[in-house]
Amino acid sequence: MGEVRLWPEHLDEVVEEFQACFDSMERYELLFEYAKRNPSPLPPEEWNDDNQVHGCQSRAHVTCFVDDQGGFQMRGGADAQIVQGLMSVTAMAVNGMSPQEVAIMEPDYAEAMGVQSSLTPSRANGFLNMFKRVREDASKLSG
Amino acid sequence: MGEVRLWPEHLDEVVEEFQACFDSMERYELLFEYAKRNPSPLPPEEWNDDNQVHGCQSRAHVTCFVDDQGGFQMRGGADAQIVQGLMSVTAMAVNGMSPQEVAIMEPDYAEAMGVQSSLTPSRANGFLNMFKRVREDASKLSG
Amino acid sequence: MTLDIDMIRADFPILERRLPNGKRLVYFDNAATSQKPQCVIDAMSEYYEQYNSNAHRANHTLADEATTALEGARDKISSYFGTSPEQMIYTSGATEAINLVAYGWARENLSEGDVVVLTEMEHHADIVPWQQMSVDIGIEVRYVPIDIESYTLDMDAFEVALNGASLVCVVHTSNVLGVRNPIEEIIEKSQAVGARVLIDCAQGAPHERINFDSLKADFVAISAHKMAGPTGIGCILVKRDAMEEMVPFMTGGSMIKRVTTKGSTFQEGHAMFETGTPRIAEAIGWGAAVGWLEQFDMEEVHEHINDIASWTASQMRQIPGIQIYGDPGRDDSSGAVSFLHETIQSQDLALLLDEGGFAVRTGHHCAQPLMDALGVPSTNRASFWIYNTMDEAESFVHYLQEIVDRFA
Amino acid sequence: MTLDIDMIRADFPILERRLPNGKRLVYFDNAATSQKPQCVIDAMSEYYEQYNSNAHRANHTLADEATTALEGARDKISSYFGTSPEQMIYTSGATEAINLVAYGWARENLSEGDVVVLTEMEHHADIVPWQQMSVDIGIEVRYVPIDIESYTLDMDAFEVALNGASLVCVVHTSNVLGVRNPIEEIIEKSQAVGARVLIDCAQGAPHERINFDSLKADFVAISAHKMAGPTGIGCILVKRDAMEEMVPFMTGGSMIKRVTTKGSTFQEGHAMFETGTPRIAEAIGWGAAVGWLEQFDMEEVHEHINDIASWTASQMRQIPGIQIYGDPGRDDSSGAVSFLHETIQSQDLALLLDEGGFAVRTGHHCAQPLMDALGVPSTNRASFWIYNTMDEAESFVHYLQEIVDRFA
Ligand SMILES: Cc1ncc(COP(=O)(O)O)c(C=O)c1O
Ligand SMILES: Cc1ncc(COP(=O)(O)O)c(C=O)c1O
Repeated sequence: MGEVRLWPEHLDEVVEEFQACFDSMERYELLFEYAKRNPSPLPPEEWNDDNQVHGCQSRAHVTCFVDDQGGFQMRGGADAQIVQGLMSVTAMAVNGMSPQEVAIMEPDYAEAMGVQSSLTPSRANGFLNMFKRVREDASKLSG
Repeated sequence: MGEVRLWPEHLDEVVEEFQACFDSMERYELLFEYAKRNPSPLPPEEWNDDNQVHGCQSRAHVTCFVDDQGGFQMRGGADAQIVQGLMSVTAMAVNGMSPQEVAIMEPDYAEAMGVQSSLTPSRANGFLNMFKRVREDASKLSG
Repeated sequence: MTLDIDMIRADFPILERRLPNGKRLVYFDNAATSQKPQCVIDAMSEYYEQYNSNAHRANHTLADEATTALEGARDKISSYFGTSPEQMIYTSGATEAINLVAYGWARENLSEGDVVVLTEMEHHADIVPWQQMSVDIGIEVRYVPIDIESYTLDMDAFEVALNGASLVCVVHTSNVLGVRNPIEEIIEKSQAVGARVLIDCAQGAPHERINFDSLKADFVAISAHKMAGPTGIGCILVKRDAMEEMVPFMTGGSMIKRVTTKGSTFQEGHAMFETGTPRIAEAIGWGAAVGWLEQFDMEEVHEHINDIASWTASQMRQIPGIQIYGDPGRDDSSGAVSFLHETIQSQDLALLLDEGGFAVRTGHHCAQPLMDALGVPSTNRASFWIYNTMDEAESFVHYLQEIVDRFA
Repeated sequence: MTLDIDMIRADFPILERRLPNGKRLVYFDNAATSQKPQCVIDAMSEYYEQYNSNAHRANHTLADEATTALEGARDKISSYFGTSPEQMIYTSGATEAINLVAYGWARENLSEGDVVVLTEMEHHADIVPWQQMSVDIGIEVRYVPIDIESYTLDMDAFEVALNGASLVCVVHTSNVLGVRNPIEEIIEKSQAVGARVLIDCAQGAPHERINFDSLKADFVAISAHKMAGPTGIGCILVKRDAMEEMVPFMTGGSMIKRVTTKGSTFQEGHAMFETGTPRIAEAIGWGAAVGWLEQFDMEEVHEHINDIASWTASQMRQIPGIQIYGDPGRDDSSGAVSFLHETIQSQDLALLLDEGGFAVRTGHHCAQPLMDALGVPSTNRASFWIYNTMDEAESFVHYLQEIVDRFA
C-alpha cells in the first residue's frame, strides 16, 4: 500500500509554512496574508443568498465550477480575514483537482497547519461549513 | 417582672404529658389519642368552604364563637389525626380564654410538646394555618 | 451481568443521608424525582468552575467550550432516545414540553370542534393545557376511562374515543399506578385514523429505553429530573413532519434569523423553539445522567425495580387494612405502589413512615381525575428506582406492619 | 469600606483558569453571563447531595427541606428586589419572563390597534414577542429611536410615542451600549397616560439594586445567570393590580386548585403561573447568589465597574481605528464597552483577543434593530463586573494596541 496523502502535494509547501510559525499569532498573521492571496476570489459584488455559506458567524460565500480542462475551481470570499485566509488555502488545494477527488477530500490540511484554536467544533463552523459546501458542490459537479 | 407564661396554666399538664413521651412515635400515639378527646369537635357534616382552613395538606375546619360567659370557644375537625390531635390541644388551651388573649397567643405549647417533625415550616402549614385562623377569628371576636 | 446495586448506591451521596432523628434515609419517592449520581453533580460544578459562559456565537475559548458541551449533551441525549439532535427541543421539563405542543402545534393546527383524546390516568400536565384550549378555542376533550378492576385503560372505549380525533395524548406509565400503557398499539391505532400522538414519557423514560424513531410517536415529553438528571430541564421530541406544522411558541433571541423594526424571520427546525440563554449547566448535567444510565441494560433495571415493587405490594396486601391501587405484580409495571390504609389517614401515615426514615409521596399526585375514578382523595405512594434494594423493601414492610399494629 | 477585589476574586474558581494556550483567562463577557462564586455552586451541589426531593405537598423530611429551601430562596430573592414573595414568579430567565407578560397579560388585555411602545435598543427578547402579537392580534408596535450622537433614547420621541399607549417596554440598561435609561421618568410618564410598564432588568439587576416596590413598574424581568446565579432561572416581578389582570400561561400541576374531567380551577396570585416541578436547585443557587451580593454596597460595585469601563474606553479611543459605541464615561453607564476596529473585522478581532486570553463577545448581541440604528452588523463588546480589575483592563488595552499594530 502506498503512502496515503491527506492533501494534494502542491499544498505541502503552504502547510509547512504554517507549521514553521513561531506561535499562533504568527499563524494568524500568515492567514491574514493568505487572505490577500486568494487565487480565485469572489468579490463582494457577487455575494448573494445562493452562494452564502450558512452557519458561519461571519459572512462567507462560495461558488464552484469546472473549467475547460475539467478541473474543479472554487471562488470564495468572506468578511473575516481568518476565514478568507482558510478559503485561499482551500482554493489553492482544490483548484485544478478533479471534482471526484474534491468530493471525498478531508480538511486535514487545516489541522496540520496548526490553526486549531480557530477550528474548535463550534468556531470551526465558518471554515467547516465552507469546506462542506465546497465538497457538496464538487459532488454535484461530478455527477 | 413576673414569669412570662407561654401558654395557659391549665395546659401545663398536657404539655408535660407530651414531654414525658419516650420518643416521637409515642408522642404521635398520644396525639392520636388526643384527636379523640377534642373538647369541642366540629363534625364532618358541618365542614364547609367557609370554615375550611386553607393551605393545609389535609382537610381541616374551624369555627369560633364567644359563649355566654364571654369565653372564646373553638370547634374544629380534621381528617388527619395528627392535625386533629393538635386541634384538640389547641381547643383545650383556648376555650374559655378571652378573645383578646387568644388573639395575641403564640403557638409555643406545640413546640414545647416536642412535635417538631410535624411542625417544620412547610409541613406545619396544617397546624400553623389552623392556629392562625383561630387567632384571626379571636381578633374579630374581640372587636 | 446482573446489577451491582452496592456499586450503584455508592454513586449517590444522598443515599448515605441520615435524617435529623438519626434514621437512615430510605428514599421511595422516585416517581416524584430521582436522586442524582455524583458524576451528574460534578459535571455541573465543573461547568461553573471551569468553563461557564454563554453559549452560541462563540468567539472566545470559554464560549466555545460551553457551546461544545451544550451541543454535545444534545447529541448524547437525543441519541439515547434513539433519534437525531434535530428532533429534540429542550424545555424546562415535561410540563413545558406538553405546553409547547399545545401552544406551538395544537393552537396552529386545531380549531373549534376538533377532538383531543386524553385518558383518566393522565397527569395534570397532560390535562390542563388541553382543557384550556377547550375553553379558549373550543376543542373537544375526551377522556378514556380506566377499568378499575385491572387498573388499565379501557381499550374498547379508547377505540370509540378515537373516532374523528386529531390528537391523542397518553401517559406512557402512570405515576400513580405504575401501569405501563400499550403505547405502541395506541400510537398505531391513533395514526391509522390520522391523529397525531403525544406520549407523556415523564415516568416512562426512567424505566425503559425510549426509542423515539422506532416508536413513531409524533411528540414525546420527558423530564430530566426523574431520570438522574437535574431540575429545570427536559425536552420534547418531535417527528419531522409534525415539527414542520409548528409555529413559534416563546420568542426572543437565538430563535431568530433576522430582527428588524419591520418584522422578523425565524430559524428553522428545533432552533425555532429554543430562545433565551440556554439551560447550559442543566443540559450538561442531563448529558452526564444519560451517560451514567448508558452503562446499564434498562431491561435489567426494569426487572430489578419490578421485583422490588411486586414483592413489596404482595407483602403489603397481607397487612390488615392496606389496599393497593394498581397491579405492581404485572411484568410491565414500573415501580410505583400506591396504597391506602382504611383507618390511618394518608397524611398521618406519611408522617409516621417519615419518622422511620421512609420517604413516600402522599397526595393526589397531580392526577385528580384518576383519584376521582379510584374514588379516593389521595394515596400514599412508594416508588422505587435502580438504587433501591430488597432490604429496604423488607424494612419498609416491617415498619409499616408495626405502624398498623400501633395506630390502626 | 471599599471593595476588596482580591477577596472577591478568591470566591470565583474560574478566575484561576488558564486557557489551553497557557494564557490566564481575562473574562470580559459579563453582559452575556456572569461567573458564579463558589458558594452558589456549593449550594446547588449540597442540595443534590443532601436533600434533593420534589418540593410541595411535603410529607417527608427531604421534601420538607427542599420546600423550605425553595420558598426560602423566593423570600430572599424577592426581598433583595424590594418586594414580597407574592409579587415574584419564577421563570427560566428574562426571555420567558417577557413571554409570560405577552401570553399572560397582553393577550388578555390588549386587542387590535392597541399600542405597545418599545425602543430601538431593546434586546430581541423584548421585541419579538411583541412583533408576534402584532402579527397574531394586530397590536401596533412603536419603536422609540435612539439619538446616535449621545447613544441615549430620544425622550421627545418617547413622549410622542406614548400617545394612546397601553404598554411600554423598555430595557433598564442596554446590553450593547451600557447605557442606563431614565426608567423612573419612563415609568412615571407611561403610567400618567394609563399605560402599563415592563422594564427589562436583565442587565440592570447585576449593576444596581432594583427596588421593585418603590420603582412602581408593573413588570420587571430578571435573569439569575447575569447576577452570579445559575443558568435556567429568572423571574418576573409583577405589581399586584397587574397580576390580577393576568390569566394562566403554562398550565399543569401545582398551578391548579382542583382538576376534574369537567374542568379545572386555578390557584390565585403568583402560584397560578408556576407549573411543573420547580427549578429547585436553580432557585437555591440564585438565593445563594443574592446572599453573596448582599454583602456589597451596589453603588460601590457600580462605581468600581464604571471606573474600569470608562478608563478602558478612554484608552481605547486613543488606539487608531478603534470606534466606541456608547458612552462608557457617563456615571450611570454600566460596564459594557462596544467597539469596532475600522479594518480588523470583528470576528477576527475576537479570535485574536481570545488568543491573548481575553474573552469578549462579538456579534449583534441579540439587538439587531440597535445594530441597524448604529449602522453596523455587529460589534465587539468588553463587559466588566465586580471581579474585574484595572490591571486586567490595562493588559487588555495593551494587547489590543499590539494587535492593531500587527494586524491593521
Ligand atoms: C437586555 C437583555 N434583555 C434580555 C436578555 C435575555 O436574557 P435571557 O437570555 O437570560 O433570557 C438579555 C440577555 O442576553 C439582555 O441582555
Ligand atoms: C406522568 C407525568 N407527567 C408529567 C409530569 C410533569 O413533569 P414535570 O413536573 O417535570 O414537568 C410528571 C411528574 O410529576 C409525571 O409523573
